[in-house]
Amino acid sequence: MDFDLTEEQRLLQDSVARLLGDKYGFEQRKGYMKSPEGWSREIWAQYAELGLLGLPFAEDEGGFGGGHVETMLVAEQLGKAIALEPWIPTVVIGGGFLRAGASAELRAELVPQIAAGELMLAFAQTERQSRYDLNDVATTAKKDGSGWVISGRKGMVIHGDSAGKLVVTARTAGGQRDHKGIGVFLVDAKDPGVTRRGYRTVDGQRAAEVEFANARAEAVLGNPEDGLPLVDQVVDETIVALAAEAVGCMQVAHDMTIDYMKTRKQFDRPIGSFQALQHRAADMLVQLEQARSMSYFAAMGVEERDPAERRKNMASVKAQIGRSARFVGQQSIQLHGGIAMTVEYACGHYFKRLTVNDAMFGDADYWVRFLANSGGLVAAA
Amino acid sequence: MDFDLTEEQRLLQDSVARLLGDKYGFEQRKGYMKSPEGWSREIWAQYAELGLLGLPFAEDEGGFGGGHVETMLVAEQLGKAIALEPWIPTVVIGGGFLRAGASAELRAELVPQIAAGELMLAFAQTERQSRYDLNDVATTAKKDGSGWVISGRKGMVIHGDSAGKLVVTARTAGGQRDHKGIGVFLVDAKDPGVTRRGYRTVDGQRAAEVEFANARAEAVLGNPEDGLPLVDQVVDETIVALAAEAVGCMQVAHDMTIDYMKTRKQFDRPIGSFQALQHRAADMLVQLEQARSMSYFAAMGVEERDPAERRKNMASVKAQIGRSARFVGQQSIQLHGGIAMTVEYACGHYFKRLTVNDAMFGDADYWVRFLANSGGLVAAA
Amino acid sequence: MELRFNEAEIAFRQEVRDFIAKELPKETHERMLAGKSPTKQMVVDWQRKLNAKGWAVPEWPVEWGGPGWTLGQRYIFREELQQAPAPQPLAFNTNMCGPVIAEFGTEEQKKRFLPRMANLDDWWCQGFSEPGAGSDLAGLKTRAVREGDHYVVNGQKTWTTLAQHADWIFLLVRTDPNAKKQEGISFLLCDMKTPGITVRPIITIEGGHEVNEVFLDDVKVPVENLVGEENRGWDCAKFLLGNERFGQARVGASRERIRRLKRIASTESMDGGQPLMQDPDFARKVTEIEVELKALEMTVMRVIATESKRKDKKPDPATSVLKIKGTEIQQMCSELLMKAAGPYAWVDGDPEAEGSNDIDVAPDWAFGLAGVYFNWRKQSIYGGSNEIQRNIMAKAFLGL
Amino acid sequence: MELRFNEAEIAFRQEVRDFIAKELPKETHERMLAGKSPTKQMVVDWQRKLNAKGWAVPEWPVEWGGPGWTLGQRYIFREELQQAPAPQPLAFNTNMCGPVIAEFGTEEQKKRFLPRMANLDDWWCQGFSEPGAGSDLAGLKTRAVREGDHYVVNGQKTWTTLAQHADWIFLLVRTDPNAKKQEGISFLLCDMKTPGITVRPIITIEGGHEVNEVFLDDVKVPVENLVGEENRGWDCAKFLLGNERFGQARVGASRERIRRLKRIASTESMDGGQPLMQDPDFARKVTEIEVELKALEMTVMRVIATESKRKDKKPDPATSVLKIKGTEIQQMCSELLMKAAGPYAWVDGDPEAEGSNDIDVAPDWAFGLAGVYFNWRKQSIYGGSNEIQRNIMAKAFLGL
Repeated sequence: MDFDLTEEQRLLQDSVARLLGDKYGFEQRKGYMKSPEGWSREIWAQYAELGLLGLPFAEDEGGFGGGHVETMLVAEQLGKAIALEPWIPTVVIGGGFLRAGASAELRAELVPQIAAGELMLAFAQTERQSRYDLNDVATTAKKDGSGWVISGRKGMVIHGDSAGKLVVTARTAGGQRDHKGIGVFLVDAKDPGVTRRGYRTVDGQRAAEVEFANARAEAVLGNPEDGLPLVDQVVDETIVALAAEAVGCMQVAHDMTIDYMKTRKQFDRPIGSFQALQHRAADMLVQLEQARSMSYFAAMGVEERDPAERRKNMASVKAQIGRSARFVGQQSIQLHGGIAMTVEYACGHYFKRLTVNDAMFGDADYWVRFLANSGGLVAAA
Repeated sequence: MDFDLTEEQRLLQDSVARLLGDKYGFEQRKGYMKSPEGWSREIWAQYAELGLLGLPFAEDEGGFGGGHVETMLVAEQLGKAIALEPWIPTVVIGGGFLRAGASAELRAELVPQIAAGELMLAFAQTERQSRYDLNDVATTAKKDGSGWVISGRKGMVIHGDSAGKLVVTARTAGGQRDHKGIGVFLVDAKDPGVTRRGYRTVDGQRAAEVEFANARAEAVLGNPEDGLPLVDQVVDETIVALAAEAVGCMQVAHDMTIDYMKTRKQFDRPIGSFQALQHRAADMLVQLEQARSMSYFAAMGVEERDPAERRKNMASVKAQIGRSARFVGQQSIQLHGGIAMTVEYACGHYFKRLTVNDAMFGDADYWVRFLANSGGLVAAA
Repeated sequence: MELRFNEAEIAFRQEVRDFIAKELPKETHERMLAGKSPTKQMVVDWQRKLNAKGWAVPEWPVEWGGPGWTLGQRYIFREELQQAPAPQPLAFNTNMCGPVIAEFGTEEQKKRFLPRMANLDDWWCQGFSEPGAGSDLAGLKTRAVREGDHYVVNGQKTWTTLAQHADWIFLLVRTDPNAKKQEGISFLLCDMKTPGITVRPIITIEGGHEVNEVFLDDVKVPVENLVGEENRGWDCAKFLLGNERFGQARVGASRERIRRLKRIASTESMDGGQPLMQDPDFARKVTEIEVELKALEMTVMRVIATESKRKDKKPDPATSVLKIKGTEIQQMCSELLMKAAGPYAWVDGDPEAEGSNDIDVAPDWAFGLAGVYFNWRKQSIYGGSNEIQRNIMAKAFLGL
Repeated sequence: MELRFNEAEIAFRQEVRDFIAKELPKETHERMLAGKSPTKQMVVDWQRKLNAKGWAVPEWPVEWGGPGWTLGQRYIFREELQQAPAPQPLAFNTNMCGPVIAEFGTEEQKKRFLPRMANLDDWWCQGFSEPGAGSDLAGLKTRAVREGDHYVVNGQKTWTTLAQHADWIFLLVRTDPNAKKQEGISFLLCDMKTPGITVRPIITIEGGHEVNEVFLDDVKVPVENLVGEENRGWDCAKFLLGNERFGQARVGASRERIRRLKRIASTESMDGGQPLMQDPDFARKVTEIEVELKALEMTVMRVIATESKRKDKKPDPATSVLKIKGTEIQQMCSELLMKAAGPYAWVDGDPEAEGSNDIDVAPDWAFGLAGVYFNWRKQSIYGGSNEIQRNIMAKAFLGL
């Protein structure tokens, strides 16, 4: 048990922190958000330079060879900056599918493009009716010669508007909510069968509605008749990144709140001198520390071999992170008072990201219920 | 809408308050608890004198003609003293069954005895497996000539050891958890088929385990084939008393806490000057006021004609009272610190009664779940 | 002790309900049913209808147009508007400034302002908070210096709700900088068209424009627009804030939202293909809110009953409960509505703006619900933050 | 960054587990499995077995019998004892007074006291709290006046856990009444058989006798029993309390209780004839505790990892988290156990006392569970109340 970083990990963390410190101040971020794509190509190129875009791929495939700890370290820094770029969809989710579901040939083709910042990916999974259930897939994939064509509508495809290729879940067999019969496909976003409408999400990210009308799949990722285990695995890996992002957000929201409490005066004293507010700040710290612990646990628990156990681990991570995010987010606003309610003040943006972060792939309530139905973490016997 | 008491109600309230103020100090209460029966016959006689024992019965039957508001007023005062006498089992529960389920002849016989303090009743309902489900009845009642004989075991019969007669639920037909086929019977406690073992409960009340071995029923209360609606009605009426008792307990626990905060010094100042503790005390007051409101609502909502709506009303009362009782009880201990952990200090005894009060006939969680399953209080349409 | 509304009150409730059903424009009703605020014009039109009926200013003395209702009737009236839902009479006019003028104003001020206020001929806004004076309102710094028959006002107000619509503003200003904090403050009425007033929008985190900064730069306010005595404005403010707190329970509004929430969660298909109300945790949360709301409703009744009989102006201990619980319930409603919408709550855009859901990502009922949740965090901050309410309870009622 | 135990640690855990399985007397194990405290004799017997094995005093220097374990090993050892469950080495001897003597004592004191402490030849108790000095421990008033080669001690200690078993007591006393609060305090060791000591039981609300008042009336303590310097006893106290807080997470103990809770709630038939774990609200509450416990476990690991590398004695910010969350989790476990028992939790009687469930009302597993819940409210009060922990966090770590 050792929470120290290796020299390499520290270098990675520091380099990301330095880049974001220089280039991702709150005002700079506003500029990126206002740009047509809603994020910064320039920063993306610098991510590429730092190796962040090839992070999880094997070195001999053009990647950086990073593991879950590295994902965690980067995601936490990105969370501190509430970064807007499609790093999680491209590198963590897309990268996860490529690593676990793509042929070596496909990876040889795509990984260098991703690592160089030329190709963005997005995960077209949510449907209007599906909410957080990964098995609820109405979009269809039909055999067409040696390949597959996809039809259906996907929504809330995070960064779906800038992605060059889309990872799409589609039903190859069975009923809408069957666990079997789901395939994962790679579709070129420029395919004539693909129509996209992009928009912004409340936390400043981009997303798209994507219609597939007999869009041709470029590749199958994993087993087209039984792809849900692959989806589960990648989502579990993504939870490592989401947890770390949330910890980064919470850390900054907490720090900003403490700083504000030291400077803001009411009744002729800093509001930080009021004990009731001090105790609230302490409770925020408790929640933050518990969340940080679970972010570490995420990086460890995702390596569990048994998929059912792994999922229970990640359910517990989502549960704690979500609970902590809600408390820290809400209280950071409350302790600031009105100022944090304005769009010009950074704190509210952390709160918004934390709110969406909790709900990504299911909120804390969803995962507590899942965990309860799965027998929990502690065996009765 | 008028929360003022009538002159008569004020007299009633004041007379109970005066009696308990004189005779039910914490030290006096200890004495009563140590007596063999665990409560005071002398006080019981004074209850009779004040009319408390005939409270809910019609005046022409020897009662006081009180309604639910009167029940509430008395129960709140008894709660303030954490009184030990079998008032709720005898007058509210037993009385409720007599009013709604007994023949005029039976009432003519029993009400004067109850009102005079000569007869105590107890409700033999809980069974080892039944927990809070009123329909879970394994005890049987079998026809025997023109009457019924009861066999089975009842537990946690509050004040079952001093009761002269027992109101017993027993199954006349159907399976153990069927809603139909439950009868309510009056059994003399001295019947040779009745064996009782008395003990004390954690909140200082008495209770008994009662075995029925072909015990003869003196009377049937209500419909022996379908007595559950009667049981539901009486339990709902009892919730009026339990809610008020809890409010009385909370009021005293809160007052004691505030007083203690004003006098106890740590770090050279009264602990009541610490803002974090002040806010906790304020939160206790919020909970107390919300509970008091629901105690009033209980007296109103129990008169709803539709039994399903009435039960939803009472479910909401139990839910709020239980939540408030938990918070006020726990925090009254916490704000006192160690002193309230000792058996010599009154506050802990209020906490204990509040804990049991919450769980009587189902705790807040039980009733929230019931209410949720029943569609809640607000119609969607 | 009579714990039910009497027959007259029940009849009154029906009368209000019938009036709303008959007179409330369909467009206004539908917009509000969908969870959006009414437009300025909708508010104005409706208030004029209420005024024609004699119902626009329930809190005012009869001689100035008040209907002479009991507190119970006032409560019923508000509750029915909230749960219809229908717009309420504009609070700045009818609950805040109007009662202050009626209580502290000169006869001339009453004649000049009250009828136009009641008919919403003038839209008023509130100039209280300042960047440095939030919870500590009495710490305000905006200065008013008397020069002849004018006060010259300089300073900055903030969180000024709907100042963009306003014709007039009522201001707390410091007229004696040497007096103790709460002394030396005065209450002024100021035409928003006066030179030197600049209104700058504050965009809140969900993207909406509801509040503003108001800059006052050598703004000349005629001395006749002073309400009450110079340096005694804090009395007006306390009187006004007392009225405000009373209305913060908003039981009817929460009931309307719970109804909407349950409608959505009972019909929309959710996780596992079931309606969300089948999810035991969600159903539990909704139920807990319903219970708290029922308790709050009874607490409001108690406050009304107590206040009706009280001679002094001292508020009931329960009024702070109304603010704390009322806002907690409303915030929880907004959170549960957001949760019901799932990912579709995340589409960015001011739900109040026209055409904002044109992208057609989310169903209309879900659009903007995260924004509403964000926006409603303000409820535990403004109107005397919930922490300030706890201070009040601890000090004023518990004597700590 | 290596987020797992290494192979040596895993092997060590197995070694501890095997030792417990082989050596822990069946009677002791069964009593603890049923949720009861081990008797004095059980604690003594077990500690002597541990001592024979060299495991009785994990926190002590090797030269005084410590096994030389890493912090990780110490954690594993405690966790295995807690979750077995098995008695822990008596905290007063091994975690509190022993380390203080080892750190601050004279060579003679070490020789005289430590071996007997390790073997539990003497049972120690803690004389810190006083009626007027709870959260504000430094406000203690018990006086020690030096007279020749003795201190004469007068005063009263309270909340003295298991003083009824004790042979010795370690005391904080005021030796300089004129010094500032935290100065002028000394740390004394005192034989409980010394004339002038009276132990009076404090019965706690559930009826148990675990704590006591200790009256000190002209009690003569030889000067050689002063630990450290006169008037520098606060250093000893701080050192000791730092050690105490570290152990308050009690992850293994909570895990054992959750296991018991789930066993009960999965097998006992409850409302609706189903096991309680089928009740969605109950299952949710249990699950939430499991999640918090997992997070706490990781937080403990982090603290251990940080502390292992730190040179200074300053505690990690996370140590207050351990106290707050650790006690919250334990209290919630006790509440859920009580809830699981339903009405059968209400039978009065000290569950620790022999024959207390003879009435046979409740099943054995349920008897006394309300009492345990009541008793465990103390956890957020003692050892530095959770409010004091928040003060520490706000001041020491957040700089507020």
